[in-house]
Amino acid sequence: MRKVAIFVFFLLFSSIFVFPPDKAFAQEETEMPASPTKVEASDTPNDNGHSITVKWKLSADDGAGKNNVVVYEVLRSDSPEGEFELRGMVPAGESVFEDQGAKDRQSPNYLPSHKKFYYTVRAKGDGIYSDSEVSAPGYAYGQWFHTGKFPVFVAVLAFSAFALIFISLARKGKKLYVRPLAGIEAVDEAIGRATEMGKPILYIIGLGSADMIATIASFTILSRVAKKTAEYQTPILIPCYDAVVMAVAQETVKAAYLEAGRPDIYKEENVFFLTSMQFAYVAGVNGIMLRERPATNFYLGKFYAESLILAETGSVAGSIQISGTDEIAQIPFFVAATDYTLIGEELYAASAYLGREPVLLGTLKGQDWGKAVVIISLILGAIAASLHFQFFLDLFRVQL
Amino acid sequence: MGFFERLLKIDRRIIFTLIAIAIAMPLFFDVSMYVETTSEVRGVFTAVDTLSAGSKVLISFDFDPGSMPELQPMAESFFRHCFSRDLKVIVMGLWPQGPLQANWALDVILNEPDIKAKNLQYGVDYVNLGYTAGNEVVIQRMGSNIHAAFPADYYGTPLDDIPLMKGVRNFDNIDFVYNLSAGYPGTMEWVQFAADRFRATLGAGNTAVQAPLMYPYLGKRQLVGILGGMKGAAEYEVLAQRPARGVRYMFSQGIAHAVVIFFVIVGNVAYFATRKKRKES
Amino acid sequence: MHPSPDIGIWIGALLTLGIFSFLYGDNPYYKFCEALFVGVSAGHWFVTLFWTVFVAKMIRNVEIGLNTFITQGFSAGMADYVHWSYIFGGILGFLMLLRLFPKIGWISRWSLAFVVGTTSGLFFINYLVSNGLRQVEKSILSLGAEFWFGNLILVVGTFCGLIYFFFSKEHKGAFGGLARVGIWFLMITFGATFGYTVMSRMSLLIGRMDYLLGNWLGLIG
Amino acid sequence: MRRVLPFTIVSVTGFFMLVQYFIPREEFEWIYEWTLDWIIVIGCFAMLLGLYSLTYVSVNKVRRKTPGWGYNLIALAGLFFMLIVGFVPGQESLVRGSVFMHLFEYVYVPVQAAMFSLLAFYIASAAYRAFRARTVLATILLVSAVIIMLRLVPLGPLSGINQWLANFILTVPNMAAKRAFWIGVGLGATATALKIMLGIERTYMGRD
Repeated sequence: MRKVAIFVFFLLFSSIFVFPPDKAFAQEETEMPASPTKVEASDTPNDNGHSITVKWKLSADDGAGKNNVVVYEVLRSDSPEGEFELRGMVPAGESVFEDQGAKDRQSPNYLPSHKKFYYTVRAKGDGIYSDSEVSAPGYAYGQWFHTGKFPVFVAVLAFSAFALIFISLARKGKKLYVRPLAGIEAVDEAIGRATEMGKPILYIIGLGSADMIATIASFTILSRVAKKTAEYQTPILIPCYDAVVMAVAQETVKAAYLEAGRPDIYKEENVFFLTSMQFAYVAGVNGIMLRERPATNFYLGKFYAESLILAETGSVAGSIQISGTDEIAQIPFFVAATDYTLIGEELYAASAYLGREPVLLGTLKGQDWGKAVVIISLILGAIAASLHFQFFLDLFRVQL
Repeated sequence: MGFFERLLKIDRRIIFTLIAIAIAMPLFFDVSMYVETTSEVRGVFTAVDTLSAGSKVLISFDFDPGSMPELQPMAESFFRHCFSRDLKVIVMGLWPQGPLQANWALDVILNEPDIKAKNLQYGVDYVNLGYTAGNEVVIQRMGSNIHAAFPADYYGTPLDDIPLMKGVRNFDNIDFVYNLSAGYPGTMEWVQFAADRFRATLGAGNTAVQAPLMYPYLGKRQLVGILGGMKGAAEYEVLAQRPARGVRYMFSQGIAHAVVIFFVIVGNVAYFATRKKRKES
Repeated sequence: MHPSPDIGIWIGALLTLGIFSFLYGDNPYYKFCEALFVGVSAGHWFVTLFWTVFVAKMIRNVEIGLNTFITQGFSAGMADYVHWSYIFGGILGFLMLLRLFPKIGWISRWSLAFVVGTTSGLFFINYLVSNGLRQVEKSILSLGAEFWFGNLILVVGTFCGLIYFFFSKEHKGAFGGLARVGIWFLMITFGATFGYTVMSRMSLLIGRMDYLLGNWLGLIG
Repeated sequence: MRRVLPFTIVSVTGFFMLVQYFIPREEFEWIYEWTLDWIIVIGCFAMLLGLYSLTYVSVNKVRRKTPGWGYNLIALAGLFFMLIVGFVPGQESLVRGSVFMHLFEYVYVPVQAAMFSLLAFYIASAAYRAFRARTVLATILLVSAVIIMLRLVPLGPLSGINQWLANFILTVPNMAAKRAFWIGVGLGATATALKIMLGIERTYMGRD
């Protein structure tokens, strides 16, 4: 009984707000648009717990009847009788509004999660409006799993499963076939040429940082090349663009010389930091090429606009050049000006092919199976799309 | 040695001099070449042309001085177009030198007679938010709250004291986003976060090298249009009926490209003519 | 011919000519400009990174965290971990510097591990989603639609391209044929990129010529 | 301690960043933003490392008077002048009009632009010397490049056909091959990232 009394009192009380005296009586009963109904406030799914979604049934006068609803205003308050604050507007015809709050405690728009909020929706014409009842309390909370990202979850599991299966197969000694790569077969021959001519080898790891995938693939190939130069006692020059890459290169080469049983002829100053400016670096490398005249140049890793100058100057100096990058904008110059080019994924495969380690071969096979799945879904997708099977297409739809 | 052998053995410096002349000579002639406009450039132009006065436009300078000859004419013609249509311009940069280059472009446009007459106020008609490190994370944070991503503008004044930024909380309050990009972070990140995730209307201007990479993003609510290299800049100027540096450079580009194609043909003819001899030796 | 009065433009022009002299051959004028550029650029990068990242990100956040400690006492300070936690970034960064001292250089591996670990986790998702899933989503095209011819070539091109990048099967017979078609498609793309790049490089040179002939010597425009 | 801890850090941070993608909760979002900011801060210290190595190499060369030491001196002078002008006036050095910015505008910008425009000369010489129709593949690359380049050359009636052809190349075969390339690179990069997280790929850490 007490609840009803409060409710009635509230209705009277809020009506004063809703119908300010001077306007209330002048406005006829008929002009006022019908108020929206069934207002519900619930947590916005798949979010960090600072946003509440408000839904309601359109006012009877929206698109029909008096049809004088222009906009819906959503108001929020901490308690049913409390003071309502405008949170946002939505044009007529729409019945959903997301009350987005900030997660930062200091920000003025902070919306704490797990706190109960009450909403009312105001159907508004020009100057006249009517409010819905106050909704049941709703509160925001963070979800533990983003359902929109399910396709990615499946892809991650499938991809990791492929890789792990093939790695364990490789570890059990199963013979895994990888097709020969033209660029890689030329590595030994190119190093041999440098030894005959008694000239150094120039190895450029590219402009990428130590954690970039192309740079890491380049490290693996460098370790194999350095082992070869240790055996043939040919000097190897590695001017570096990034301090961390320099440090890692020094250790890779030192370890390779150790493995080849020639730690004595390893010279730390051959792996040096030149500059971290793209074009100062390329000018410096050009100077080295023209002065030292290396017999073989390796450009393996992340390259940008300077790739053409390196390849062009290298060909002027008459060296054999083996290049490889995953930067698609630079591959045309490497294809045009160098002798062998590892295109995109071939650079990653080269580390597996060269290393011949079972584990690297295993991941490469896992990748190939991933590609096989992509190829199959490409064909099925084309068929499904032509016959309009929407279900199949949604499998790949990812909500960010 | 036959004519073709000598042709193959041409000293590189002769080629360099030829190219230098091919580029420099056309700059002396004031020829306004016919530049055919493509649909991808019209996409960006109409997106800006249909905005009502006072709507807010965000332009992000994500390139360094090395790409200025291609992207600075785009920036200048974009500013001229926005100010002539009384749009509010918000400038930012995901590359450190971006905001500085924006100021150079603003100096050029704000001193043009018809724009100068409007005596636009900093902080009311245009604002420069400066650079923040963080690449695509900055765009992500702007999606929820621009004031968190850019606490202060290029000159250090807090965003809350800037009138223009008052009503701007995230991409819902921005009518058009334009990104001038020369690499990473650039248009790909703006498509992934601003367009895909926060539904912003996005147009882009790219260097000629990057432009073909962005074609797959045209349409499908990702990119309304794209300007590629100097040709894109010239097309935008022609659409705005204000030919400027873009068009003047296009004549020089035309000659330079003709010379390069000529080199390709001559190089191959000489190569094939001498192939038989090389096989014998 | 009215050369520009601005000393800055003169310096820029003389340095530009110095770099262009490299085309003639490696010479002292070029080496001077290269050396000056190496020093100035390294200095510029370090100062810019210092102010825009080190101070703006770490020092400012730690400062805010500290004064919550001072003004609102210990418990409020701890609650404001959002800000003072940036000190960990600084500590990891400092550890990176220990690489300079051979004896305790191995500690720097912790910060390298942090960087490489975080980026590899990010790369795993970013590449799988934007390069893998998103591209597959866009490659599924209907062959019944009105521009079916374009779609057919698109699907065939992507299909053969993927076959080329297949490593577990020798490129022989029918499989080799498909791979050959794939590399043809790739060569068309590389040709298009080469063509586009010529345009962008020429624009750079035009920009420099405009600077030398226009801004510096005032001969044109 | 030397080898086990770094690789555990790599696996832990790697798997955390992988898992946080699927968990929208607030705590994970905070940690995601912190880790990215910390990496940028670490980048600054790595830059300091590079600067130290550059100074160390240059000072040695100047002291030992190796040939060309004069240029190293100029590089050092340029570096320290920029550091002094960059730090002394505090943060204002980054705002336009300061000596630091003048050096940027009149030394850094022109030289970098000049360096980039060297590429135009090199591309012309590559077009003449390296751009041969030796094989079928090289011919396809050459023909496709020339069609795209012809878009800029005013050919009168011919340019209409060339424009259509170039647009076709750009929107169909170019996109098809790029998708194959991106999917290939995408899977390759994901595999390498997995190898790093599982501790299979260790070369970047080097061996002690």
